[in-house]
Amino acid sequence: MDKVNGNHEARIGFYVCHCGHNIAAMVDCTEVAKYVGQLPGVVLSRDYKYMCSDPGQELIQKDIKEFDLNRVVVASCSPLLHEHTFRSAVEAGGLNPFFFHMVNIREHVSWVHTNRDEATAKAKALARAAIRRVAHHRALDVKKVPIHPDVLVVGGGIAGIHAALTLAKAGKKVYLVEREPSIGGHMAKFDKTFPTLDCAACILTPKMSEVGAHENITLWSYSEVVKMDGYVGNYTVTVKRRPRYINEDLCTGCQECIANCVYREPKFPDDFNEGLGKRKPVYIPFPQATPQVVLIDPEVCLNFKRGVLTDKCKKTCVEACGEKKAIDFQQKEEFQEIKVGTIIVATGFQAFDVARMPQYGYGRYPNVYTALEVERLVNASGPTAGDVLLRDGRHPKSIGIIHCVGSRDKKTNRWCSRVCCMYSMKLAHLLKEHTEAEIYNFYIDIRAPGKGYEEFYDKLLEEGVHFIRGRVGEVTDWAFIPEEEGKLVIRVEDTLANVVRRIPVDMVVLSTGLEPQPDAQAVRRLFNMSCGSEGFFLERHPKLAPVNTFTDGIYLAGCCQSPKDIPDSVAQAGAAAAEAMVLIDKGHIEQEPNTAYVLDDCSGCKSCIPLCPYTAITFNEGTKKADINEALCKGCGTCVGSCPSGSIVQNLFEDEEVFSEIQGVLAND
Amino acid sequence: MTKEWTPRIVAFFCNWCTYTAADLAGVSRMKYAANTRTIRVMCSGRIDPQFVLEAFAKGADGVLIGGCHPNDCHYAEGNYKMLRRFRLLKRMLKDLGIAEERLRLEWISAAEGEKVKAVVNEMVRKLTALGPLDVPGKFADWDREISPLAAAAAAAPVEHEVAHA
Amino acid sequence: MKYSYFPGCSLKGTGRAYEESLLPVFQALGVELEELDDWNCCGATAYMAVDEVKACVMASRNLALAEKAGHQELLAPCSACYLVLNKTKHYLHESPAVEAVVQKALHQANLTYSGNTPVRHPLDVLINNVGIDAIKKRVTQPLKGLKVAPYYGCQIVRPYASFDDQYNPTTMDRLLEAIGCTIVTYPLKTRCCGGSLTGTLPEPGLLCAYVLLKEAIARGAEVVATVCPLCQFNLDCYRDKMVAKWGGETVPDPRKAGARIAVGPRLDIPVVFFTQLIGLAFGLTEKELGLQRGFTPLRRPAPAQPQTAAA
Amino acid sequence: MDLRRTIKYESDRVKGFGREVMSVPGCEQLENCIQCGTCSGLCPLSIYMDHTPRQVMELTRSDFKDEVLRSTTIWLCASCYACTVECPKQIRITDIMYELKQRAIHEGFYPKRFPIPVLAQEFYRMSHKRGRVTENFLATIMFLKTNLLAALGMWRLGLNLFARGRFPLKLEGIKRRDELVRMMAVVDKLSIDALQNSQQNGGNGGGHPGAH
Repeated sequence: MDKVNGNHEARIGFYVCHCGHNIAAMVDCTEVAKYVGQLPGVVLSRDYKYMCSDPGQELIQKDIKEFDLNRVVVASCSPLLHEHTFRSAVEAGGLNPFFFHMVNIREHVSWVHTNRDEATAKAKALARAAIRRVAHHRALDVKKVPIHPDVLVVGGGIAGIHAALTLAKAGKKVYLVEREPSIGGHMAKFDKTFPTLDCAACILTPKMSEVGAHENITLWSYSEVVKMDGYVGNYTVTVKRRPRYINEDLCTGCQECIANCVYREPKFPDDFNEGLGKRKPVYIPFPQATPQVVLIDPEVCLNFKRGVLTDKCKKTCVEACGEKKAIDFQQKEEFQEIKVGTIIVATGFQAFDVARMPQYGYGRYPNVYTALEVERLVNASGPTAGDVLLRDGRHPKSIGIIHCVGSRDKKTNRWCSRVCCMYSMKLAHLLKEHTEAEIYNFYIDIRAPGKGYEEFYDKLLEEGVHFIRGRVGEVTDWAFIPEEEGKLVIRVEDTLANVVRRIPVDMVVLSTGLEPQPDAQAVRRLFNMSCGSEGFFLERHPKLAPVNTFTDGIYLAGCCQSPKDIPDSVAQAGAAAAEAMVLIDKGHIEQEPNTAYVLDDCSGCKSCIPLCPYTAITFNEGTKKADINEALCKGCGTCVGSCPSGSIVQNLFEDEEVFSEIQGVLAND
Repeated sequence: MTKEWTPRIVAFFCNWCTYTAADLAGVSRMKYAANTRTIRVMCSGRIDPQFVLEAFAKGADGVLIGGCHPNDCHYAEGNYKMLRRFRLLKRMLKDLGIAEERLRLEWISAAEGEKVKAVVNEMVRKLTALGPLDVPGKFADWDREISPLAAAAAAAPVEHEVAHA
Repeated sequence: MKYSYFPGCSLKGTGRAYEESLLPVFQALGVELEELDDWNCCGATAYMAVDEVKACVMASRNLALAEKAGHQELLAPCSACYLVLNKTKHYLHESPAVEAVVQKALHQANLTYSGNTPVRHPLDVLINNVGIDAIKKRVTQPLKGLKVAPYYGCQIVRPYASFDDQYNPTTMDRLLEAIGCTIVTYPLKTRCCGGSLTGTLPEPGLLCAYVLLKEAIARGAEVVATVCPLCQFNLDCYRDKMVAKWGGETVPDPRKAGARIAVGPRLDIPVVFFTQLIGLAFGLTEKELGLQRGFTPLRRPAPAQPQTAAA
Repeated sequence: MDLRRTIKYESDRVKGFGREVMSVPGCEQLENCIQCGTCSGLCPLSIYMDHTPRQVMELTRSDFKDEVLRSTTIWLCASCYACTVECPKQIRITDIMYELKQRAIHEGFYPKRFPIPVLAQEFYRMSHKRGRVTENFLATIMFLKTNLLAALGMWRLGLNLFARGRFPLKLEGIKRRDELVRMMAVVDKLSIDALQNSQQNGGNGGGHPGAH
C-alpha cells in the first residue's frame, strides 16, 4: 500500500509547536506555519501549543487519515528528546514511521537567540529544509537486536553493590568487577552515616556478604575491565584479574597465614586505614572484606624482590596454610572474556588531594587530618580502636573542621561536592562524642537539603558545636599571644559576627571534596561515554535520562556521574538496574535503521573497506563489488562519505536527503 | 531583504558530540548569533566533500563542521576520516579563491555548549569582516559575461571557421 | 653572564647597603651588571594608587630602555620594582588599549616596548643561572651555625610566583645553607611587613613588622635575612618604637623548653640583606658590605660561636 | 551613648558604581564574589579596617559608593596580594583596592591631612617631576603636610639614618626629565573616560584579564 511506501508525490503535513512559551516567545509560530503552508508539497500546516501532548499526537494521526498525508514534519524540540514520540504517532496514524522528520527550533533556535525576527527566519529556513528533505524519505523497517541477558557491573562500591543485588534478585546473571581486593568502596571506610548516624558497617556488610554469596553474582575483585567490544545487547568485555598469589577457591579466610607471616609485627602502611594503621605483606583489607580471601603484596613480601619472585623466604605462611594449599606464588595475572548485553558503570570518585592546598598545612603539621582519616580514627575497628589519639600522642581539646576544601574554588574544583557539609557535621558530632572537645565548623554556606538533614544541623547547634561562616585563609603554628603557643592557629573572618578571629586548636580536619577518579578519561573511552567539563561521566539527559549514557545499554550509578550521598547513589543504582532490565526483559532493542548498503554501480575499488572501523565491509569476489554486513554496520556513514562512485547509500542520510536539506536551508525566501 | 547583510553559515554537526553540545547550549540558555543552519549527521565521517561544496554553491558564506574530539568519536575514528578530507577541502577551496576562514572544523564534545556559542560567534565575526561570498551571484555574472560571446559565436559561425583556417 | 641592572630609588637611599653588597657579590661570581642608563622610578605601589596608566608608562620606560640596551634580562633587586615591572608586563599584555597608550607615550622618547625583556630577581638568578655549586666554590669563610630566619616578604612570590613556591619559598634558604647558615623554620616567610604603612599609619604598620621580629626571636634566629629594601627598613629602623609598644611581651625560650624570655631586649636582632650574608661568607669585610648601616649591625660570627649556638 | 541609625535606603546607592568598577580590566571577577571571607581571613591589616575587604567587595557591588570610598580599608591595603592569590573566585582584590584608591583620590573622598593619599600624591608628584624618588625627602614632605608633631617625632629616626649614610641630602633625579614630561603629556591628552572606554574594549578584546 502506497501510504506506507509513499510511491507517489509527497503530501506533507507540517506542525510547529509553541512548547508553551518556550518556542512561541522567541519564534512567531503562526508566521512559520503560514510560510510553510505555501511551500510545494505541503498539504496542511498547523501551529499547536504542545505537539508532544496526547492531543498533539492524535492531531497528527487524525490529519494523516483526513488529509491523506504521506509525510509529516514537526518543528519543536530536539530530536534526541521526542523524535521517537512523533515517529510512533506517525506509525499509529498508519504511515511508516520514517516518513517523518523533526526540526529543532527550541534548543537550537528559541532558547539561544535574542532577536525574534532572526529566530523566526532561522526556524523557517530549517523547516523549509525539512520539507524538502522529507519528500525523499523512504519506508524503512527497524532492525531488532537481541539482548544478551547477562549484565556487567563495574565498581563494587555501594552503588555497584546495590545495582548488582537488584539485578541478581530479579534472576539476572551479574558480573561484578572491583579494582580493590574487597568490595565496599568508600562507604566501607565510614564510621557512621548522616543524618541517621547508623553505623556504615552494620548496614553495608550484610549487603556485601549477600553479594559474595549470591548464586547469580560472579564477583571478581582485584580485577579491572581492560577492553569492551560490540554494541548494545552484545558486548564482549575483557577483564584483567590481578594475581593475589592466593587461590580464591582454596582459601577459606582462616587468616592463619597472616598470623604466621615471618613478619611478627605489621609493618606496612595500610591503605584501608588511610595509612594510619599497619599491615603485613599477606593481609586482608579489613575484617568484613568480601570476598573473605587474603592477598599477598609482592612489593613487600620477602618471597619477592620488588614484585619478582625470588623464593628466598622461609614461607611460614605456606606451612600455616597446610593442607589447603591456597597460597600460590606462581600465580599470574589472567584475562577473562565475558559476553553481556548491558553494562552499569559505578566507578565512584576520589577524594580531593589536600596537598594541592598547602595553606592548610597538611603534611607540614602532624595534627592536620583529612576527613577520611578521621572516619578511620573514630571507627571502633580503626587503627586506634576508636580512640581519637593525635599523631603527636595527645587527645584534642579543641578541633577545627574546615569545609569546602577543594570545592567551590576556581583554582581546584569549581563544583560543590554536595556531601561535605553533612559529613563535616557528622564528624563534628562523632568527635564531640569521642573527645568532648570544643568544635568549630568553618563553612561558606551550609547545604543541608536532604531528608532529615536540616534537622541534623539543628541537633548539632543544640550540641553546642560552633558554626563560623567564613572560609579559612590559613592554618599556621605561630603564636601571636601565649594562649596560642603549641597550637594550630586558624585565622578566619567570622562573616556573620563581622570580626576577624584567630582560633587556636589542637586538631584540624579538612573536609575534602569529591572529584572524578584519576582514570575517568580512560574509563570513559573504554565504554564509549562522554565526560562533563568537570570530568564526571555525562548522563544522556540531565533530567529525563539521568542514568543513561549516549551509548545504548550502558548506564551510570553513583559518584562517577556526580558527587552524591549514599541514599542518592543507592536510588540511582536501582534506577540503572531497572533500565538494564527494561532491555533484558524486552529481549531485543529496536535500532535506528541508519545502516548503509551498496548499489550495483559499485566499481569494486575497495577504498571503503579499510575505512570501516567495524570491518562490516568485505569484497565479494563473485560480484566483484563491496558487501556491507548489516548486522555489523553501526551507521556512521564514513564509507558513504568517501565512496568515489557514490554507490553506497546510508538509510536516513541518503545523498538526496542531505543535499535537499542543504538547498533547503539556503534557498532564498 | 532590506536589512543589512549578515553571513549565512551551514553547520554540519555530528549526532553524538556537537549536536548534543548545541542542545546543551540551548538547555543552558546560552545566547549566540542566529546565523547558523544546522544539519545533523550521525558522524562527521559522513560529511561528503560535495556537501560542503554544495553549501557554498547554494550561497553559504561559511561552513562549520563539528565532530567529537580525537579519540572520542562514537564510531571510533570517523572524525579522523573527516579531518583528512577537511585538509584536502581547504586546499581545494583556496584554489577556488574561497578564503580558508570560510570553512571551519571544530572538535566539540557533548559537554561543551559554551564552545558552540564561542565558535559560532567568532565565526560570524570573521565572516562579517570578510563580507559576502555569494557564489550564486558570481555564477550569474559569469553567465552574463559568457552569453553575449556565446550569442556572437552562434551568430557568426563562418568567420569563426575562417579564423581557424 | 650579563644583566641590565635596575637599582630602583631605595637602593640609592635608605637601602644603599643592598646595592653595596649586591654588586661585589655578583662581581665575585663573575656576573656582570650594567646599570640601566637613566632609569626612572618604577612607580612603586603608591603610584598605582593615583593613576594606573601613568604608572604603566613610567615602568614601561624602564622596560623599553632595557630593550634598547640590547634585549638583556633586567635585574630588579627591590621587591616593589620587581613586582611593578612584572605587573606592568602582564597589564600591557592583558589590555591592548593601555598598551596602545603606552606605546604612544614611549614613541615620544623614540622608545618601543615589545614585552620580551624578562625581569629577574637576584634570588632567581643566583639559584637558576649562577647555581649553588658556583656559590659554594666561592665561599671562604662559611657562616657556620649562624641561625637565620629567611624573610622573603610578599611581592616576589605574590601575585606572580614565577621562580619560587608561593606558599613556602626556599631559594634563599638553599643559598644561605650553601654558605653554612642554619635556617630556622619561619612560618612568616611571606607575610606582609606593613609596607609604607609604618610611616603613614604607625600602629598597624609597626605591628606587622613587630610580629615578624617576635616570631624570628621565638624561633631562635640570630639574624633575619631580607630580600627587599622596604622590608629591611621596616624591620630595622623602628625598633625603639616597637620596644616602647611591646617590649614587655615574652615568648617561649627556644633554647630551654618551658622557660620564657622577654622580647624587648632581643628586638635588636640584626636585620640584613641576604647578599650581605653571602658577602661575609665570600670573605668581604663588614664595611665593604655596608653592614655598618644597619641600626643593629651584624658582626661576623666569631669562630667560637657555633659551639655555644649549638648548645 | 550616642545612637546612630544604620539603615540604608535605595537612594543611598550610587547606581552603576559597582558596574563601573567591575568594567575596569582586572576587576571583572568581582561579579563572582560569594562573600566567603577568605580575603579578610588572610589580610594582615583587616584587623584595623572599618570594613573588612569582603564587606568592601559587597558594598562596591551593591553601589554603596560613599561607604566604600570613605572606608579606611582601601588605604590600609598594603598590596601584599595575599587575598588576590587565595580568592576562590580569582577576584583580584588588590587591583580593585587600587581602583578604589584612585577613585577616592580623584573625587577627594578622604579626611584632610590623611597621610596615605598625601604620600601617594607626593610620591606621584616627585617621581613625575624628577623621575626618581628620594624617600627621606618624600617622608619629610608628607609629615609636614599632614602631621607636624609626627614629623618632630621622626627627627630621631632621621638622625639615625643620617648617621648611617641612609639619609641623602640631595634629591635624586634623571637626566632626560623632558622625555618623561613628554610621555606623560601623551597620557594626559586622552581624556579619562575615553581611556576608560578604550580600556574596557581593550580589556574584553585583550584576552582574559582574570587569567593568573
